[in-house]
Amino acid sequence: MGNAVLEVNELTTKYITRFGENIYAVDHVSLKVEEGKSLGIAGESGCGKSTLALSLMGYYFPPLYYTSGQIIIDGQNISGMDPDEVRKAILGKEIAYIPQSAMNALNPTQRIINFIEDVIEAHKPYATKKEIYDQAKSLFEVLGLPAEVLNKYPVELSGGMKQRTVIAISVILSPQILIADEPSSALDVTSQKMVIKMLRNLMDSGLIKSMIFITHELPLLYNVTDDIMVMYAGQIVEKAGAHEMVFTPIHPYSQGLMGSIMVPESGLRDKKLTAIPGVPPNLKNPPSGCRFAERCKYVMPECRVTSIPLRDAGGGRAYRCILPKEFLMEAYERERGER
Amino acid sequence: MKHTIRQVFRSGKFVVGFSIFMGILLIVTFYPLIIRDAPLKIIGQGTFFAPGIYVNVYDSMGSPHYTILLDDAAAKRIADKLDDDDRQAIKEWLVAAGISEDAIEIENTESLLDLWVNNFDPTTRIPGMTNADRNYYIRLNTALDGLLSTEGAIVASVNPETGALEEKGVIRQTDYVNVNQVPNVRVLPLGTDNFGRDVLTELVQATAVSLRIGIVAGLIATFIGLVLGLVSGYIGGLVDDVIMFITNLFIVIPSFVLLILISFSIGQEQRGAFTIAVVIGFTSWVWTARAVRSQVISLRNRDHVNLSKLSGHSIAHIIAFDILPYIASYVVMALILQISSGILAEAGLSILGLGPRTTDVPTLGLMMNWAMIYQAHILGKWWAYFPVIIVIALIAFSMNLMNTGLDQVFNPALRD
Amino acid sequence: MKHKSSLFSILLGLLLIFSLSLAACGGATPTEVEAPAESAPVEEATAVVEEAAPVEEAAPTEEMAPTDEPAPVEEAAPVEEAADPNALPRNETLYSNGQQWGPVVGWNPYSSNNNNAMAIAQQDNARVIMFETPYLYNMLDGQVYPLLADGPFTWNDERTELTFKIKPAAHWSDGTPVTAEDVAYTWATHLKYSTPTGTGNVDFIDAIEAVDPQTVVIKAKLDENGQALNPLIVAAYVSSNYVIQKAWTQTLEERVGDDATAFLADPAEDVVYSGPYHKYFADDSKVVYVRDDNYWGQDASMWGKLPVPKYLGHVIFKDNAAGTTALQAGEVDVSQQFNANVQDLWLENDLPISTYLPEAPYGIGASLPTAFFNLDSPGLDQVAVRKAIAMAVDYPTIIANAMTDQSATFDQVPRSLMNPTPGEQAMYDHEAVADLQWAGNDIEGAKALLDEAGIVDTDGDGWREYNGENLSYVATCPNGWSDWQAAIEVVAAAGAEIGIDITTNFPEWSVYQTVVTKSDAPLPEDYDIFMMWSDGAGPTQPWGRIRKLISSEFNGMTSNWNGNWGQYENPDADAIIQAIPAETDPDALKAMYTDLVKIYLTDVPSFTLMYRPQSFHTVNESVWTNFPHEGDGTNPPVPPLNLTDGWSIAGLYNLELVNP
Amino acid sequence: MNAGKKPCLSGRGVTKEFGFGRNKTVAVDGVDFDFYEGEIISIVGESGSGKTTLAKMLLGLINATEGDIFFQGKKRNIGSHRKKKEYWKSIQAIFQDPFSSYNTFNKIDSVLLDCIRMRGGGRLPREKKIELMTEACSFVNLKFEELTNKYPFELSGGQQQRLMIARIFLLKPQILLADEPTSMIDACSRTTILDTLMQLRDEIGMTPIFITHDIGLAYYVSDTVYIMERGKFVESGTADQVILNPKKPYTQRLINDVPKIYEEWDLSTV
Repeated sequence: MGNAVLEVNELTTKYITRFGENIYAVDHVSLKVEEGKSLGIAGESGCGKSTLALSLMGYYFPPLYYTSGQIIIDGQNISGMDPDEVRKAILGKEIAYIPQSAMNALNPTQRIINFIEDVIEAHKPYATKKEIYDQAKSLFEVLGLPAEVLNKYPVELSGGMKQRTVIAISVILSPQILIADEPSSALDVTSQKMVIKMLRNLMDSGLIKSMIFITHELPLLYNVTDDIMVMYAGQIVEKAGAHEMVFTPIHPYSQGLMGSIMVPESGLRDKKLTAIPGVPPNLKNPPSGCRFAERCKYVMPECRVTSIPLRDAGGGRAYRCILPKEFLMEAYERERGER
Repeated sequence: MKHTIRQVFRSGKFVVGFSIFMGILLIVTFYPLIIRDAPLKIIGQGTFFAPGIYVNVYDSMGSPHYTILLDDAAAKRIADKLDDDDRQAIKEWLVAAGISEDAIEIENTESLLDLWVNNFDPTTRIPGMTNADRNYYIRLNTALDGLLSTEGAIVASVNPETGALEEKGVIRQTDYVNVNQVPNVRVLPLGTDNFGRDVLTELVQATAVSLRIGIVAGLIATFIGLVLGLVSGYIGGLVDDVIMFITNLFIVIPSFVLLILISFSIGQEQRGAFTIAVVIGFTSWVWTARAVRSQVISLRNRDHVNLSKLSGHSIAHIIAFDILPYIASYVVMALILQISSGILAEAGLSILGLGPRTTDVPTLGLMMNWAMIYQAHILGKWWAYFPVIIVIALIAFSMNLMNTGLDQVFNPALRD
Repeated sequence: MKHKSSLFSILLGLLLIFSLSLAACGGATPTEVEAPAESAPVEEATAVVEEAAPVEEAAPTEEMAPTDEPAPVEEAAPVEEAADPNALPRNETLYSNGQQWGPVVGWNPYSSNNNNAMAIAQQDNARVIMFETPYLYNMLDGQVYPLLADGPFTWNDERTELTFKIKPAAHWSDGTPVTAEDVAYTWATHLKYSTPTGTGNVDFIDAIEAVDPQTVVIKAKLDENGQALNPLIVAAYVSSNYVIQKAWTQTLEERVGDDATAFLADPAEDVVYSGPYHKYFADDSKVVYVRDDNYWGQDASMWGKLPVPKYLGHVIFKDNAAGTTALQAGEVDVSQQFNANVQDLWLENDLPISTYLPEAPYGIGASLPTAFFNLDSPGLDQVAVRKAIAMAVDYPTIIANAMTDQSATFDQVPRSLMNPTPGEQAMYDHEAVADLQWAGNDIEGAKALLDEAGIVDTDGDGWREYNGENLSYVATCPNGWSDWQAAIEVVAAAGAEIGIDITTNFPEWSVYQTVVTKSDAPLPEDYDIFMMWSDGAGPTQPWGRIRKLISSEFNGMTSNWNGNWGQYENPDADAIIQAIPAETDPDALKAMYTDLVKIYLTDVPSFTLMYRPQSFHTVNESVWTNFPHEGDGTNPPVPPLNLTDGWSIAGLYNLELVNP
Repeated sequence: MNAGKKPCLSGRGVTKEFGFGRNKTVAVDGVDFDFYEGEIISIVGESGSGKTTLAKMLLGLINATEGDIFFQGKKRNIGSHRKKKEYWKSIQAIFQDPFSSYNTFNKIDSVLLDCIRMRGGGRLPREKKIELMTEACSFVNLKFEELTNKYPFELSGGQQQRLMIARIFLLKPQILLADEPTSMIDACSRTTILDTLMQLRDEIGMTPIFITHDIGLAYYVSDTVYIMERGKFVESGTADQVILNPKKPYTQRLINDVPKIYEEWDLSTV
């Protein structure tokens, strides 16, 4: 077991709506990212992936509120810290965060180098422009980005280049961990591939120690991360190594997700796709039992009553279901079967 | 629909704006039912009577008199006629006339008046005294005449036979009348204007007329803008080019300039309130047209429009049911803005003297115009123009509140 | 209001010019014209003492040493002080406003297009700060007093030749003396270039000749009987027209090469003048005049001293409101504009501001803004209808609201053809017309009059009929002339009280004036009752005003800027008007004027709505004092006319500093 | 392979240009195609390749600048509104974004009633109509009783897209153009939608044409695949041919850049 860069224990955060209702979008989530490892978080939209990303940074702004749990980064508990403090001490330095729409958030009137100057000056006030430029240039070289990008305006860059630039800017302070929320979903396949390559490159070169990658595109996750966590309705329903997760999912929900992967490979056409009917529960009023019970084909009466804990499945795997993993895995195998 | 209305009324801003607006509407509707005076009737001989309760002097003499003994009545009477500045001025005159400064007790009203009555002579020429000062002393002297007298004032009338005055009664200094018993009392909460008209009554009707002008102008502008925008945006092509050419022409010529030119060329004789409203309407549709057009252009490529086509609906059906409802909220907001800008435009025109024909109907702008011509703002006759400004501001404010309120409801990006 | 004032003054000028050009013939001597050269002896005595003081103050830094001798100082060619026109020494400058509403175009005294209202205005009360007339007219007593002239003018026995002498002391700004030849040449030039002065007087003045260097003879044009056509107009010439230097006129003629258009268009920056002030600075915000310390008038034969302020500043404001604000702030000493509710300035704002009279009407009315009837409108051809309307109108409200009490009421000055000055009031027999008077607001009387004439409401709709048609009229006046608009509203309100439907209409001035001044055709619809002005005060008054109000001689003119716009016609009135200029017997004159007033009050071709001053005169006494005011002890009295016009310039010699 | 089958929709030199002069862009550049009855066709292209424009031309929503489209062997005639209406009985579409596909002011009933009217059922008795609508809804696993008097936006994305299929069920067109029918749908619902579509195809015997950027989806569902690049078809053939053995560099690159799970994804080729 390596050094834990980020450790999250039983983190719960909530949204408070205009009408005062609490929505627990992240519900008792625990996770651990070790040095040199990357973690993927998968799930449908609305399952709490992006909220989890925000919550992990300790950067809370209404309507998002911290409720309970710990976020330990580099040995320091940042949960419940003042957002201002977090912004100054944590963001960029400890945690870098790339939100979904990052590349469109660049101020169009600034050159790329200006953004980098802003970031560096906030933390190293005495750096000269030349130093900053040199630092930025060497970073760009490492990441395979052309240095002339530095003097360009955001509009002059293609979508893929913009996204890669944003990633480069966000890691300029060598953060411990990078949280990337759907960094490539708005891009064409080629740019997507370049972004993925760059993220891998970041890990390999040691510029960042670890990474959390959030996406609903499972083939990407499979190719980028070491471990995958599946979230459903604010909870983690399954954790596993990437390969295990994709090919032998245990939780019925994970099975549904993995069974719907479509890739242009000969292995696919023989398999039957799995489907999950229904919609995720409303988190304003979550079911008291298993949150997946409504959509689960194996549902039993007690599923609707007792909440289900995360069960250890051995080999670093865990899942949230009362059925035994052998039964579930076999059922999946049979279901996919031949087309 | 019900749902939308409920949502609209959940917006605090809208409700506040709506309440103000409905308040204005209620006042405008019910005030004339209660106070039945003609708003343009000249009732005051003289300009800019200050706000207050006017009691008929003749009638007060005829009303029952009551004796009320108040200690401070005499003091108040004296203070009203002889304030500290006056006392100082009297001292200055007396000193200049050669009275020793020591002999003048400025606080002792009796001795001061004594000195004054015995020494003041309007014909005395004091070096360095201006005509304005001289006039002041003469006025002061008149005002002070009999100030300390405790006798009442005698009311007399002419005997038609002898032509001599005959005493009818004495009004003592302790006599009071009950205002409720005086038959003629006129309350002028906002005084009178330069024509001697009751400002409040005039203001209420002016507000009604201005609102009507605003609504007519707003409806016309919105209707033209909506039709042109819809046609231009949905049909596109050559029709669009022609309409946009016209629209751009109107944009290049600022609409207010156009408004001024048109109003000027119409001439005073034809400029009724309705004409002005129509003119304002016909010059302010441009932005509505452009905004509607751009909305329609983005809508016409939406999938629901395509789906509607695939369902075999005609162009008219699509415009009416698939495009119009989507911009309806926007059009309502534009209408509200157009109404309030119509009211402002009328005010602006009237202040330039290009408003509706002067004294047919009062409008807010005309009231401002006359107040300015008679220099109410310089002479401090605030009641002639300030309430008008308040009303204009309130209308514009309530309209804008409703508009932002609606915007918040219809535009989810602005919801908090 | 601003619009109105400027137009008003321009049009008043035009009106005068036309009236002069069309004056009727006459004969014999008019009213005796006294010319009291004696100014008040008290002032003469103080004059010498005061003389030195202003000179010292005028140049506190640059003059060598203050000397007690008045005259020689001036001779030592006064060093042109470079006082900043925007920061003139306040206690040497008299500021006024309300005459000039735009930048000055030129300084050519022959031209009427200078837009130089502060320096050039040749009319009944000629403006004499820079150019001078032989005589000064005083509207308060109706007399003329010599300025360039030496003593009173004299008529020959036939009243065909008027003779006066030029003061020996009078000299031009270049030092050369003013001579009779200058007067003669001025007239010749007016004729040669057909200036308004020339065309206006050519029908009445045959020649102006210099008998010797000091003596001028004006020969009147004669009728077939050998009598002067109109001695009144001839006599008026000497107080309404400038004397312009012959030598400079010739310089100008040389420069423009006898081209009439160029002659009149020349801005005349080099003009030679005889008056006490000359141009110092002019732009679109102000005009400043500086005193000529060489002015001849300090000779004992005229004023005996220089006028008190070294600078006359006239500030050009955007509108009346700006002018009022400046007056309040003491930036303007003499305000010549209409200030609504002027009494509030001292009663409520406690400012050191005063007017000629301490109480309403605050000034002396000189002209009679009048509502004319269109005598062709159905019903208005009936005297009963006209008189009923005139009787029903609430004049106190007009005066109180439209004029904010700055007009005498008709109780104070009963309705006639005369203005409220004592001189004119004395010219008719008040008692004789007392029965014809009406006070206004007489609804019952008006109704009775109409009932008596059989003009009643027969169909019960509330409106009276005449010949089966409802009496329904439109009362009109120009848009933006606020006091007239307010007045015409009151007229309309009176109609409803007596069963006559009157609505108001306010066309633009440009439309209004072309309609109203077209006297060769019946007036169009919407002009049943309409407002215009009358003459103010002047040497030919009240004759000139009466003529313009009721004489039929203007009917049929394509462009009639004179008067009688309702196209009234009465041969009796015409005959009296024609006879007056030749009449010299005061009793006969009074009888004639009384007859005219009788005709006017009986026929009611038009009716006066208010009295209006020749010019408004409100002063702020924070810097200067001793402005003309009622009972100021001056003899002859100084009229309240901005201290630049006619005899009112005498006021400039009486001013004192509040804090010397 | 296509011998004996007849093409239901063909195109010859179909071109669409936008703008004039310097602003001219060619969205679809002279494409030829024959879509055969009964086949499942996919048109695959990246965004901007012109596939949506082509779809709109096939639907008759916009006119081709050049070239001809043949419907059932005959040159298509949709000059008048009546002809268009007739044509749309045979060809219908499902759009990408279910949230913008419905008029938010119309209730679900009206969406379905429109379809019944289109099929000439406007004068059917109300009970019959409800029966038809109920049938259509139950086909896509929705309950009409729950949907009636609701608005489309009250449904989830997957439900809306299924409602769209219910619409097609009622219309029973010969051709269905599905423009990215699943790209806005959650992964789990995607399968349901595809399954339902396939079921519908079997039921009414229509020819589905998928317009998609997702090669995986195209490979999984279709018989014939067309790869579109910058307004042109660069490669076409059976799914296995085109996707497992791409001949053209563009196709090769496209397939190469899509993440793999069964094989190693070669990141070095960027």
